[in-house]
Amino acid sequence: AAGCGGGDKPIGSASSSNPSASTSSSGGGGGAHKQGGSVTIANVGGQTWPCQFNPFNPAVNQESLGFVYEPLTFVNVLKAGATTPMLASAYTWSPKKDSITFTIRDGVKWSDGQPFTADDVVYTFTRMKEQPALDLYALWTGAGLTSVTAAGNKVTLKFKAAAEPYFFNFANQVGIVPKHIWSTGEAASKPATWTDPKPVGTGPFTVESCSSNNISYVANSNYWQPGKPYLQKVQYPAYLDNNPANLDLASGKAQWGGQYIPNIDNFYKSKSPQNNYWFPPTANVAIVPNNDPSHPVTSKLAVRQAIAYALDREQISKIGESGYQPAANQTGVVSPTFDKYFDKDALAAAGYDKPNLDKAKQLLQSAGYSDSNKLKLNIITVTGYTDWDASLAVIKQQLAKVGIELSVQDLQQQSYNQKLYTGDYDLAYSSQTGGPTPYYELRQLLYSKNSAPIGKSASTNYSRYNNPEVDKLIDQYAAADPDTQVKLIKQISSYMIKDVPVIPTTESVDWYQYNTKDLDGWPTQDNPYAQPAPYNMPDVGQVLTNLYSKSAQK
Amino acid sequence: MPEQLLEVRDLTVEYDTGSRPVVAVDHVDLDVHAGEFVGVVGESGCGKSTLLFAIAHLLSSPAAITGGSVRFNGQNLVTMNEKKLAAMRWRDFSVVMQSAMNALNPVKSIGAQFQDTIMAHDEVVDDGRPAEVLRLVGIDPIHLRSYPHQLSGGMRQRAMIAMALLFTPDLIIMDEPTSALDVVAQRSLMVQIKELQKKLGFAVVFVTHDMSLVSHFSDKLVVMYAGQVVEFGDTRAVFDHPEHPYSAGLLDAFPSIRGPKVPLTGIPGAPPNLASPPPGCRFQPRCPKAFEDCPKIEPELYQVGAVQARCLLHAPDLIREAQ
Amino acid sequence: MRYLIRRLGFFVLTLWAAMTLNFFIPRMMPGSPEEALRQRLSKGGSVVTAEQLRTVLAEFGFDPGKNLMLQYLGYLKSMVTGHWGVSIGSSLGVPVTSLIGDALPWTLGLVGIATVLAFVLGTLIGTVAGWRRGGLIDGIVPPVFIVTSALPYFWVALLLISLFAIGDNPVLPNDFNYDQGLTPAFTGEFVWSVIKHGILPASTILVTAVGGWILTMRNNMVTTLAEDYVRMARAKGIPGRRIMFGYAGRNAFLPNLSGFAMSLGFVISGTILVEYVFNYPGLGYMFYNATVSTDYPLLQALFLLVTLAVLICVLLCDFAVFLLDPRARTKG
Amino acid sequence: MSAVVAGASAPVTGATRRPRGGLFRAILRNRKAVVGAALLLLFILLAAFPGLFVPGAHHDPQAIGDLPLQHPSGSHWLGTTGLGQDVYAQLIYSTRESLVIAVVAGLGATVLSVVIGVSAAYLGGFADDGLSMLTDIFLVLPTFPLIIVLATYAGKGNLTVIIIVLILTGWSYGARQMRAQAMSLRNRDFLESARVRGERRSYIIVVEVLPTMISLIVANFLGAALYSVLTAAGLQFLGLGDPNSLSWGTMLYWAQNQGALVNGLPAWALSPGLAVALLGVSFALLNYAFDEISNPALRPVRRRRARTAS
Amino acid sequence: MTTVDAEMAGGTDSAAAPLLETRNLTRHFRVGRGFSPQLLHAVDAVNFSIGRQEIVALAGESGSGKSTIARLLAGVYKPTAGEIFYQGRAMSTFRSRKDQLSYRGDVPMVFQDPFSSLNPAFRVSHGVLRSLKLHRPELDRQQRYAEAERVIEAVGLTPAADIMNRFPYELSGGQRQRIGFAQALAHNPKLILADEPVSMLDVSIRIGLLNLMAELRETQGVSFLYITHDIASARYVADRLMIMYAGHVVETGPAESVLQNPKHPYTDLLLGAVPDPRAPLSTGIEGDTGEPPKVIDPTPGCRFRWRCPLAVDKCHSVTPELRTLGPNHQAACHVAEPDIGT
Ligand SMILES: Nc1ncnc2c1ncn2[C@@H]1O[C@H](COP(=O)(O)OP(=O)(O)OP(=O)(O)O)[C@@H](O)[C@H]1O
Ligand SMILES: Nc1ncnc2c1ncn2[C@@H]1O[C@H](COP(=O)(O)OP(=O)(O)OP(=O)(O)O)[C@@H](O)[C@H]1O
Ligand SMILES: [Mg+2]
Ligand SMILES: [Mg+2]
Repeated sequence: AAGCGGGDKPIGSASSSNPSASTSSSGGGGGAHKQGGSVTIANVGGQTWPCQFNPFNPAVNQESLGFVYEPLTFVNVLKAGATTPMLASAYTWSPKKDSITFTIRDGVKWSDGQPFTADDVVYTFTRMKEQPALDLYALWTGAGLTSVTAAGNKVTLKFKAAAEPYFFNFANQVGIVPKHIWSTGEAASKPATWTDPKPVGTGPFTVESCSSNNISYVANSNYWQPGKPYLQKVQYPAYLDNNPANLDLASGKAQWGGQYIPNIDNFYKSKSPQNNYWFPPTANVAIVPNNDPSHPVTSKLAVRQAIAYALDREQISKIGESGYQPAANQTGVVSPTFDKYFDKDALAAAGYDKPNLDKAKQLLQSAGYSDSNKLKLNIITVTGYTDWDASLAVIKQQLAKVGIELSVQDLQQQSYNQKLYTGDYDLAYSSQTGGPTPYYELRQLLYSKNSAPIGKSASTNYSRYNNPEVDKLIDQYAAADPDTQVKLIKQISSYMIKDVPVIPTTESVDWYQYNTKDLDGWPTQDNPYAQPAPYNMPDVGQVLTNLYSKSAQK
Repeated sequence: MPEQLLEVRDLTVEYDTGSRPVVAVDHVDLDVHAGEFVGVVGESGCGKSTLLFAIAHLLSSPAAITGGSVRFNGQNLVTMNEKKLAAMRWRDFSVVMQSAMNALNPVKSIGAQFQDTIMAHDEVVDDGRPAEVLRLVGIDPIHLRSYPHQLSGGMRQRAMIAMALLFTPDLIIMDEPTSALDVVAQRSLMVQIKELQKKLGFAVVFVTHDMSLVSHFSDKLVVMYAGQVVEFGDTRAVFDHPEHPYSAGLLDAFPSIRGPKVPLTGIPGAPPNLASPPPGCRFQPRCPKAFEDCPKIEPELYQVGAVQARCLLHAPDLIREAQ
Repeated sequence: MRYLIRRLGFFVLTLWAAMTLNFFIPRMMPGSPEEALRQRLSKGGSVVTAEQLRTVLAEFGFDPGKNLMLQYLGYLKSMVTGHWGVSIGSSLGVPVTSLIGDALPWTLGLVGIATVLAFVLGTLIGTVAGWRRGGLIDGIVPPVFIVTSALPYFWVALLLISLFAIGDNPVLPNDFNYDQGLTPAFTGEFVWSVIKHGILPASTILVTAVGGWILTMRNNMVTTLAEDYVRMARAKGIPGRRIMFGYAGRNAFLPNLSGFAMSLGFVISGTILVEYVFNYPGLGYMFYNATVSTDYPLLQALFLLVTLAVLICVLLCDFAVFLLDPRARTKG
Repeated sequence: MSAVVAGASAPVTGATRRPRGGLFRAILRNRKAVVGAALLLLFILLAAFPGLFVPGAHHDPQAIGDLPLQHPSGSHWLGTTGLGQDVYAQLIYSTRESLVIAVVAGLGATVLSVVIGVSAAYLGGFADDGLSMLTDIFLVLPTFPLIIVLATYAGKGNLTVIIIVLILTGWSYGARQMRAQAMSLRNRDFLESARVRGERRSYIIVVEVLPTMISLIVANFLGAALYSVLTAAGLQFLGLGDPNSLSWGTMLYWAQNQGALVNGLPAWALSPGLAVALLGVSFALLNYAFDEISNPALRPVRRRRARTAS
Repeated sequence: MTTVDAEMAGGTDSAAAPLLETRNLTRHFRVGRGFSPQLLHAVDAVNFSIGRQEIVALAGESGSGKSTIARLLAGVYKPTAGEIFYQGRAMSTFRSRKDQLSYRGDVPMVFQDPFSSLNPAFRVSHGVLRSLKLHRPELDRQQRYAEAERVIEAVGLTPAADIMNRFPYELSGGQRQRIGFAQALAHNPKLILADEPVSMLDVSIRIGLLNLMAELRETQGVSFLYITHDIASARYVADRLMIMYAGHVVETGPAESVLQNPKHPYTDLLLGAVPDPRAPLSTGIEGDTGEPPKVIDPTPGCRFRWRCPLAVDKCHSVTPELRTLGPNHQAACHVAEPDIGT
């Protein structure tokens, strides 16, 4: 696996003041491009556009964050959290990492021409305190934010405790909104429900028109990055279903896709040499066993181990996911994206690097199962996730070989969630959202505070794994220095091997297709400057400022 | 001799039943002169209604005329096209159906049904004509605005007859117009028809299976059996001297309210299945006078005095050993 | 008159009962709006807790903690007053009225026209087939349409797509209501685009729905033609066409009309699949979406709308029969 | 329906019409009925013995193969799925579930229609009003959304749930017809006659009334079965069934989700739908044929010229 | 119920009582719905009796209540008022299944409409066989079949074995009517309520059935209530004739006496309307419209008064009662003269 690691700076290191510096190698031509051209995005939203752009509305912020609203700092998940300054040209952590000071960029203007100031930043964060509904990432409640203050062009966020893990949220995922708009009218009185139909932001684009079928963005002429964006228009049609979106991508009608396309080489790639795809992995798809003692079978270590040993993850990847999602490994560290944290040797030492059916059978025997007393297990999954269904069909076959009878229960999203969250299952097929380092996913999976008693809704630790030692390691991470952080993650992942709390099967990827006929500057495996799928926010903004039209260069 | 109005020759009608066709009217001949009242009797299912519909060319599948002609005022109705027929219908001959309940369109008022007819013929008729004919049959013209279901059975029958009189046709074909009525009502309706006929001079072909009913009203009588005409002649003549054993049987079978009370006997057996009639004479299996030739030879209509009868007993060229 | 009052009473009572069901059934579904929303979000890379979402939803007017009976009363009130609230599903915060307002014209335009067209066409063809019983049309039409009436909606849709919309030179578009590049306006280009996009879905509905009407109408027609009054009309010399439509057709049509109203619920249901396959942004698709995202306000409004539409249609058809059939008028 | 077949060998007697033989003969003589019955028989055979129709290599239709998304070929008559499963084998093995849904749901809905419809007619008064209203409500409720809700509520789209849902949503139309018919029977003289004869009320309802409605009941069953086939397929196509089960709707769901059509595999995308359609057609044909048999007026006729050579 | 009735119900000498007797038998129907219910007086205060081995013919205008009387006697309708006595016992006291069953066995009914009185789902033998099973439990299956065949043959349906196995739709109206008749014959009845049992028969077959009725009376002592429009046939078989008009019995007496010497103007009208090929046309009724009177919420007075040529003032205010005007001959008319010499 190439293209990762290298000279990228992890979170916390001093940052460059030139936003385009880290991407200067991108886009082939290097440096500036002429403006012109447009891109059409094909990404199934499964709904028609409501034409709302409120960045605090979790249902619609995908259409505004990155396009219109920008964060303080961009954090690149694909480069282990490398940062790119955006509205903050720099930031510094206090030594104890419980306070951070952003330097607000000069010369930025809102798309309505008003100047952007530190006041806007403070306003944005303060509103989140006053209106809890705006505080999507629970910064004031969960992360321990205590104050936001401005001094000149500096804005300081103070926390109760070390808060580095939340940097990704508050610096990267919160879009800054203009105080002069948001402090009047409905935006002020009901900021959470305000529709924000004509959003004013600092981002590269503004909304030109919106209908239920299509959002059309135009370049923001006031954009603070000189010469950018190169593209003058973005079309974002509302696709309701995969097939039409896929067809449009294959035909080149849409150039930027975030789609799962079955048989993609044949259906998409072969249609044109300019059709490309890249699926960078960011998190795990896993069999989540219920570790709670109330589930006597799956809380048995030997059973979990047997499953882990029995799986041929390469096959699952190849057949179930058509090879698009790479095989995962039992450490829970996504490779190659986070290879830096990946302890390959530990994996091999435990024998999890390849399937081991004998070991699996032996474990099952030790747990008291045999041909006459077969281990029968139920796994829940979500109706409509056909690749999961396919993977499970493969897994079912694999487990059958060691004498485990797996029956797959496809549930409607709602029922699935309910069962998963409340722990009403034996096995669940599930995936989590990653973060800029494996820490984020591992914390979600293993931290006992993210769990809940059976019957209560757990936030992310659905397996109900509870190990004080792991909790301690996770707690240490926030205040640790980068090298220690790497060590901590390796330590945490060793428990994945030891306790097998969850059993990763494949790595979930960003579905990403791009067409280079007229457009270039795409994120690629060699230049992973942002998560490439258009549904990633605010990464979409990074891509949009790097894309340029080849025909416009002539 | 009054002029010949209707001349039916060799008329044959078949019902297509999928397997063997049912010959419901079998080579029937019939003559009607202007102003004449011809009664057609015969037991149920012998093809009376079918004959009427064939004459008026109103059959629809699965029935079809498979032979013969119907000459009305010299024109053959069988080969005439729908358009010409439509023009003649009702103006030259009209039909009163078996049950008035079903023959009147339930969703149109009586008046509207009159108007329909008038419009279909772009005949210049008086606006008052519907009211006039209704009055003729003894119905208050306010019923022009009524719907069929608002009238009693007798009134509906009368309304039908009024409708048939609309253009004063030459011939009115009536299919058991009184079968739904009780005797008193039936009687008064018959008397009315007879009076109108006298007044307006149209001819009537009147179907019933009630022998006694026609006895008082009809001039000529046609007795049908199993799709065939078995006896034809002046009503009085037939009643006085039935020449066909079936007619005789019929006349013997009903009691009278006057005169001496005599024990009566019916005709044993049941009418034949028209899809596979018995060989030879169709009445032969039930006939008290049958002899050995009867199952062998199909009788024709033979002239016997004033009447015609389809019985081998009257066949001129047959040596009748039976006698 | 009493008949009409009875009908109206029935209307109100049924509507109320259906509305009550409409309220409770969605609430018996597992999951909740906040979980639905949370699921959607994970794709975009944010981790938002369920509690946080509850706060957000409360802001949008959905309070799951409220007593169910109070919710019900509030619901009845809001349904009657037309304050249908805002979506709490995938279109979080959008007023339900505007969501429906956007989708309704398309559904009415496509599904409505296609359904009515199917009914009218079917009735006409059925009339002719029944009239010319045993003729060429009657020989071909019923068997063919027995087959088409048994075809699954979505399969016909797929077939049409594979015939006309897939391949190197698709003849017709297979999705959406108009080209995404266009802005709705009354221009030739836009109208043409709308028509082009409507052809396949409309044909789907037409092909599958018309058969049933043809067959029932034909059978009604045949039965009616056997009635004496039709023969009577012929005897009166009334021209064939007038008998066909004015006598037989009209009377055969009456039961069909009631049947149309009664089956409207089924028709609307079927169109969900059509809209789903063709990505047609109408009410059907919205219904599906609202269901999977537990969007109570939207679901309730849609349920109400459909129930009301069917009920009103039944009522109208009843009145039509009432007007057309004097027997019905005196019956009650 | 196997009785239909048994009747095929019954001797066709002449003049005297033996009613049972008559019904079979009527079915045999009706081309629609013959085609419908033959189709249904074929499906019954497929459902009962799928193994007979599938080459040995594909006896596990769910077996994952190495060659996904193959075009039809000698070894895979209808190609393979995205998981390399044999489409033809899946198609054949799916018959059972689809047929079971059709028959069981059809029967269930019919029973419910009869019970509710006939009780409404017989009980009269308030019971009638209540039951009629219930029927109307179910008739008026938008079916498909209701099904989606119910299927979602039931949690998992397994067979039982789908069948229950289909029964719940499919009975109302029939119940209305049943009620109307039972109402019209209520004052028929033959029921009075049975009472005058001295029969008990229960006997009259069960033995005298229900058999007279048999043609409506059969027609209803066929209609309900058709509805069930189509609706179940629609549900499964939307993913509301159990994607791991073998049924035509599920096959379509997979085909749709794995882009069978857009990948140029129409055999995979269309054949299950065709199977649904054919099963539906067989029910529809039988239904219309049944109409024709019970109402001779509807039978097709030949048009004859007014004058044929005689 | 009056005390007298109670005594009667308690059981008088059943041999002395007529086979069947009605007292003040009345049946009203509610017509019109909702807030304006109206009463249709189908049968009003009718008294008559049927003796053993007697054939009583009941004739009258369509809608005059003939079928209603038959249905009342058969227990299809419950009387609005009045009582029916069977062999001296009041019918309302037949509560037990045994009583009910024995009455039903003794008094079967032939329904007027043969098209609706046979269950289309069963072979035509169904009714006959069920009757036998219910009322002659001593027979085994084979005997029942034999017996059924016998009665079906008795009504002139041959070959019985074939006819029995047909379905109603395979029979003509006349054949069905005879099946209905056969059903009534099946179980040795005492009184057959025959509601127009021959209306759809051809004259030739009709006479056969009439002869059968006469024979049954002679050989098995069966009584009949013979409802008909066909006065001539009534004369042919009946001992006694009853004429109904608008829910009232207007005349009753020995058949011959009523026919030869009608007392009531309606009887007169009726007889005059009967077509008879052997008699000349009678006159005098041409002006009659033949419309039946309305019996919905009637006012007192003779119900024939509007059509009556002899009506006097009294007819408009007083409902006439049956008066004896000749031997066994009664009529309900204010104007009618008694027989001279009585
Ligand atoms: N649609 C049909 N298919 C086959 N046979 C038929 C059909 N309609 C009538 N028939 C047969 O044609 C014959 C004549 O019937 P038609 O109606 O003319 O008799 P009818 O003399 O008018 O009897 P009725 O006195 O009962 O009215 C009958 O034997 C009948 O069975
Ligand atoms: N169930 C009923 N409900 C309401 N009215 C009825 C009912 N049965 C009979 N009638 C009415 O009672 C009156 C007498 O009817 P009934 O049937 O006894 O007459 P009928 O003398 O038998 O006539 P027909 O000679 O036509 O058979 C009629 O006006 C009829 O409409
Ligand atoms: Mg006739
Ligand atoms: Mg009667």
